[in-house]
Amino acid sequence: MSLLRVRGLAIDYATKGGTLHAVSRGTLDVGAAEVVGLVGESGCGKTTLARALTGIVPRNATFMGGEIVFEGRDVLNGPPDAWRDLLWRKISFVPQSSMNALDPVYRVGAQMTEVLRLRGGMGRAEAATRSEELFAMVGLDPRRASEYPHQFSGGMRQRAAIAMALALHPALVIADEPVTALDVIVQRQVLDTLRDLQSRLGVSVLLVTHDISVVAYVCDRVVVMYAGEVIESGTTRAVLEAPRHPYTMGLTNAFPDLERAGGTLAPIAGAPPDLRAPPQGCRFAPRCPFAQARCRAETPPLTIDADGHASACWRSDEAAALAENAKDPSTWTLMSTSAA
Amino acid sequence: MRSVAIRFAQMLLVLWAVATILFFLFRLMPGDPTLAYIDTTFTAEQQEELMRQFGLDRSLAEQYLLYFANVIQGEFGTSFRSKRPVFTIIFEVLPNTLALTVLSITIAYIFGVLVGAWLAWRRGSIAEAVGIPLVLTLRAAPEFWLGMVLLAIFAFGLGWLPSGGANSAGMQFSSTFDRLTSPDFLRHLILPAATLALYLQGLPLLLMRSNMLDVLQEDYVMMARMKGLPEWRILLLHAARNALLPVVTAFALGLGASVGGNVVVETVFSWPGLGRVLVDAVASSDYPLAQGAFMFIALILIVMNFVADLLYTVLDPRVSHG
Amino acid sequence: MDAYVHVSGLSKTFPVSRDIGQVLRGERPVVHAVRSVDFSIAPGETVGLLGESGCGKTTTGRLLLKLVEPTEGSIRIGDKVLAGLSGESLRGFRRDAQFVFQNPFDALNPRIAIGRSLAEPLINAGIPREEHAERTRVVLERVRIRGTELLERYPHEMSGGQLQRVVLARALILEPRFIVADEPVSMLDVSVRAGILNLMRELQDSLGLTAIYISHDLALVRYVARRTLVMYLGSLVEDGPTEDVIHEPLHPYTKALIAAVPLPRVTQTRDPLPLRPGTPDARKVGKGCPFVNRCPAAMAVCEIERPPLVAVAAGRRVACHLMPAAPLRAAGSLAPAAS
Amino acid sequence: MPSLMRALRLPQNDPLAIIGVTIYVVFLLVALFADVLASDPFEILFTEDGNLAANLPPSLAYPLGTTNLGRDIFSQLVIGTRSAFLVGLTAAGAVVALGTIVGLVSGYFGGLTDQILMRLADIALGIPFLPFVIVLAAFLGPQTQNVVLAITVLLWPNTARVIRSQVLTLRERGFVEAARVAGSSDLRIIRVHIAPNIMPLSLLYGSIAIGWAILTEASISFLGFGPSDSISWGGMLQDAYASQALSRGSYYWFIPPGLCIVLVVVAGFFISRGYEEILFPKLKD
Repeated sequence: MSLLRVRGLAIDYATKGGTLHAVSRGTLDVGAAEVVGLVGESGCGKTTLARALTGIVPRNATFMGGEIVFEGRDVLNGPPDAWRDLLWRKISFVPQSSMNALDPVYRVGAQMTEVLRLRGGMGRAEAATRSEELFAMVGLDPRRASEYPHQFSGGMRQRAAIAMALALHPALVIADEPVTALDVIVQRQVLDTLRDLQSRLGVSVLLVTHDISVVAYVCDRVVVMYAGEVIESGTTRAVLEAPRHPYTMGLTNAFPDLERAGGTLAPIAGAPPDLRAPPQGCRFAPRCPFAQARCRAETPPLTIDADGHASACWRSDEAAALAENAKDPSTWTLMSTSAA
Repeated sequence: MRSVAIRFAQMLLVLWAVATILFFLFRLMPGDPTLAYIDTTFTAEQQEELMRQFGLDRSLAEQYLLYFANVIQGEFGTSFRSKRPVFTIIFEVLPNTLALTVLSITIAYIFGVLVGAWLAWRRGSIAEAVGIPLVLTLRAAPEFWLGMVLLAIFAFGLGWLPSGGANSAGMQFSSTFDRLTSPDFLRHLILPAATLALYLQGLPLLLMRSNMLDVLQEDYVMMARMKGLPEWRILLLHAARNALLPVVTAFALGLGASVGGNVVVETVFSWPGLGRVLVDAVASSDYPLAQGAFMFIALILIVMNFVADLLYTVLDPRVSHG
Repeated sequence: MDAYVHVSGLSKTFPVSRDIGQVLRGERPVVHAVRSVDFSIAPGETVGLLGESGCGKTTTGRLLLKLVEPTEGSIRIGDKVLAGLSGESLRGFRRDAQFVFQNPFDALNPRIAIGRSLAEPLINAGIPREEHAERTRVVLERVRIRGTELLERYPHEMSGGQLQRVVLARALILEPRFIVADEPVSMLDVSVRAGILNLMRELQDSLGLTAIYISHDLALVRYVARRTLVMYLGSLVEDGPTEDVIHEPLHPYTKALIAAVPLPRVTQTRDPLPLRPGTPDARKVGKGCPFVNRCPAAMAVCEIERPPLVAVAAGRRVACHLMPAAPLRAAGSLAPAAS
Repeated sequence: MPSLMRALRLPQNDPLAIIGVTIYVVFLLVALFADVLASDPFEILFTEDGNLAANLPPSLAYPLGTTNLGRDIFSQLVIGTRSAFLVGLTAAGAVVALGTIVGLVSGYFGGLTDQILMRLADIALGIPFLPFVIVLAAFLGPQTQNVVLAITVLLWPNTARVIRSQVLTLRERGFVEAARVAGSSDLRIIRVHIAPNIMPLSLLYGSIAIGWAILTEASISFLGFGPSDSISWGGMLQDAYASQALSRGSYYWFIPPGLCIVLVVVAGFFISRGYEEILFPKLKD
C-alpha cells in the first residue's frame, strides 16, 4: 500500500480573469522510501499539486475534488486538524531557493529550533543539539546557525532548507524545484546530499522539477503533467526510454544530451492551453503530431498497463511506433502552423 | 557602521543649512534688519548693549559668525514682549508640547499598527470595505477642524472637558513633573491629544496594512504555515515583526514632524506649547522668540530624521549584518 | 586571418562597500569581475562563453557592447576600437553590434506596442519613416513571425517564445554584423527553447553573423557554437573547439563542470565530482590560480603564480600549471592560435 | 465617466476611484460657476426690519445661515471652493512637477548631481513645514501665491525620493538597456521609456499633494496668516472660531467648510488608491 495515494485531485484559482483550473486530474502514488519526480513545464500545475499535499494553499485557491490518502487516511476529506497535525512531523517541504523562504529577521538556527521545539516538542537544549546535528548532516558548518538568511549563498540556503525539512524524521519530503536556481556544480552537490540522505533515512521524496536530466539523475519513478493533468507515470527508465504519451516524447526530445552527438532539437510548436477555458478532449491535441478526431472530442483516461506504466493517450498502444516517429524532428516541424 | 557615520555627517550639514536659511530668513524682513533684535521700548543703553551682543552694526559676515556662536551656546536673544530670554521661554513650554505630541503619536501608532494588521488579516471583509474609507476620511480632515468639532461637542456642548489651556487658572505646582501628572493637566490634555491621535493614526494604519499584505504573500509565511505553526504565532512573530520595520521608522519621522506640525491643534485648544509660542511670536513680530522657537522645532525634526535612519539600520539585520 | 572581434588584456573591477577603517586608510577595495581576458572571434564565427553565475561572462558581454567601460585593456570590433568611441563612429558601432537579452519579458517596454519597439533602432539610425514598414516586415519574416498584426499588440499579450523572436528581430533589423546573446533561452520553457536555438543557428549561417553566445548551460552552448571559451571567477581558463572541450576537457574546472551536468538518461555515472570542498568567492582570489582552493590537482606554484592562458595545440588554449605551453608537443606546426 | 477614468489612466472598476473623480467633478463645476451660484460673500446683509442679519440659522433665504457680521455663509462656501482648487491644483502641480523632474534627473544620471539634489531634499525635509509657511506668509505677506511657494519649496522631496527610486529600478530594466544598445540618446530614453513608466506614480503623488495643499492653505488661513482679501474655507473656520461659533453651537457655520475640505481631500486619497492598485498590483487579488 503506497505511502501517498492521490486520485483525481482538482484545484481551481479565482482570478480577475475568471476561474483558472490549475489542476484538473492529479493522480499519483509515492511509495515508502521512494523518490518520485513530478515533471512538467511552467503553468502545468505541478507546483500547485505538490503544495496542495500539505493543505496550505493560497487565499484564492479551492479544492474542487479528489482524494489525498496519506498512510491509509484521506486527509483531504478528513478532519482538517488531522491534516495539520501531520505537517512537518510526517510531511515536510523544501521550497525553491528563493531568497525569502527563510524569515529575513531571524537567525537560521533560531528558525530551526523553532520548529524542533514547537512541532517536535523538544526542550531548548535538546533542540540546540539536534539543530547542530542537522546542519552537519547536510554539510553546513554548525557555526553558521547564528547567521542571517541573507548571509547564506544559494547552495547553503538549500542545504539549510533540506536540514529543516528532515528535522522531525518525516515520512514524505515534498521538494519544489529545490535546485533550479543553482549553478550546475552546486546543483549536483545538493542533489547528491539529498539523494544520499534519502537512502540513509529511508524517507520518500516528491521532487517537483521541469528538468528531465534532474529526474533521470535522482528519481526512481516519474509523473509527467501537462495543462493541469497527469498524462503519464511509471519508472524513470520506462517513461524516458519508452514514453507512451506524445508530450513526453516531445519533452524528452527537447533535452540535449551532452554525451550524444548534437542532433537537431525538435521544439513542440504552439503553446499550452489557457486553463481558464481548457479545450475539449485531450489538452495536448492542438500541439500533438499524432492527434486524431477522437483526441479532440473525448478526454483520454489514465490507463495503467501490467507493469504500472500509466498514460492518458488514445494511441498509447501504438506508443512504440509513435516514439520512433517522434525522434525525427520533421514530425514536429510540420506541426508548426504558427511560430512557437 | 559606515552608513551611520555618513548619515551623522549629513545631519550636521542639514542642521547647518537650516540654521543658515533661518539666519537669512529673519534678515529678509522688510525694513531695518536691526528691528529683528531691538525693541523700540528698550532704553538706549539696552539697545546699545544688544547691538553689540548681536554685532548688528557689523558686516553680515561677522553677524553670521556671531549668530552661530550664539546659537551653539543656546543664546537666542530676548523676547520683545516678555523681555525674558528666549531660551527660558522655550524650555517652559517644551514639556507641554512634548507631553501632547508623544502621548498622541504613541496612541495613534499603537492603534494604527493593531487595526492595520487586523484589517490586512481580514482582507476582503466588510471591515476592510468600511475601514479604509473611514481612515482616509479621518486623514483628510484638517486637524484644527477635528479639534473644533470635538470642542463644540465635549467642551461647549456637554461641558465634560475644559475648552482650552493646559491648566486651570490659579493652580500651583511644585515641579513641572508634578504639574504634568496632575489630574487637572490630564483633563486638559484629553481633547487635544484625542484630536492629534485621530489625525495621526491614518499613516501607521495604512502603512502597516499594506506591509502586512506584502509580507503575508512571502514564502517564509507559507513555509511557517507548512510547518504547522499556530496562526497567531505566524501573524505576530513572523508577519508583524517584518511589517513593523518601516512603521518604526515612520514613527520617528512622525514624532519629529508633529512637534512643529501640531501648531494648529495648540492654537485651537490654546495649548501653551512650542508651536503656539511660534505663532504668537510671528504674529506680534517678536522675531528673536520666533527665530528661537523655529530653530528648536527644526532641531527636533532633523534629529528625529537621523534617528529614523538609525533605527532602520539597527532593526533590519539585512542592513546591520551587511 | 584578421579577427573581427579582438579583445586583449580586458579587465573590469567594481568598487565594494568599505568599512570605516578602509575609508580612513583611503583604501578602495574592489572585486575583479573580469581579469585581463584575451580572445578573438573570426568573421562569421560563433563563440560560446561558458561559466557559472558570478564568473564575469555577463560583464564581458556588456563590455563588448560598450554598455560598461573597461578598467584596463582594449576591444576592437570590426574597424572600431571601442575606447573613446563617440559621435558618428559610435552610432556606426551601434548599428553593427547588437544584444539579445536573457529575459524577453523585460526586454520590451511594456507601455508601447511591439511595432514602436522594433522601429526604435531605425529611428536612431536615421532611416526614413517610409522604409520602416518594409524593414519591419522583412525582419519579422526572418524570425518566422507571419503577418504584421503583431505590431499593434503589447508585450504582456504574447508568450515568452514570441517575445524572444521579437527581441531577436529588433537586434537584426539594422543588419548588424556582431551579436552578443546573453542566456537567450534560459527563461523559456524547454519545448519552446529548441525553436529559438534552431532559429539562431539558421540566422548564423544565412547572415554570416559573428556572435558570442553567453550561457551557464554547456549543452545549449554546444548547440549553437563550434568554439567555446570557459570562464571562472573573471579569468579565461580554457578555449577550444566545443567538441574537444566536452570530450577532452583540459582544465580541472572544465572537467568538474562537465562531470556535474546531469544527463537526460537513466544510465549515467554518479561518482563524486573531482573537486575539493570550497566555494568560488571573487573577493578571496589571490595572486595564484583562482581555482586553487577547489582544484584536486593543486600544486604549490598554483598558490603563488597565476597560470597564463597558453596555446597547447592549434586553436586550443588553457590556463593551468599542469599544462605549460607545449610548442613542440603538438603534431605538425603550431599554427598561431587565433589571437 | 469611463473615458475620463481612462484619460487619467485609472482602473474603471475601483469604486473608491470613481467616487473620488465624481467629487472632483462636482466641486470643479461649483468652482467654475461660483459667481452664478453665490452672491457677494462680503456683502453685509440686513433683515426686512432693517437690523443686521447676524447669526441667523439656516433658512430658505440663507441656506446655511449668516455669520456674526451678517454675511451669507453659503456664498462664502461656494466662493471658497474656487480658492481651494486654485491653491490645491497650482501647489500640487508645482510640487509634482518639481519632484518628478528632480527624481528623474537624480535617479537617471546619478553621480554628483544625485548627491547634491538628495542633500537639498534632506535640507528641505529638515525645515519644519507649517512654521516655515507661517514665517513666509508673515514676511512676504498673506497672498495665496506665498502659500503655494512655501508648499512647493518644502513638499517636493517626498515626490522626488519616490520617483528617484522608481527611476533607479527602471534604469536597470532590460528595455532601457536595449534602447541604449539601439543607440538611443539619454534624452530619448527618458522621454520614451522612463517618463511614461513613472507617470502613474507622479499622478499618485499629484492627487495626494492636492489634498495636502488644501489642508495647508486651510491651516494657514485658520492661524490668521491667510489672504484677507479673498474667502477660503480655512478663513471661514478661523472667522467662526474667533467669533465664538463653537460656544454658541452654531454648527451650520463651522461644519460645512470643514466637510468641504474633507470631501475634496479624501477624493484625492481615493483617486491615489486607484493609482496604488496600478503601481502595486499585488494588492489587487
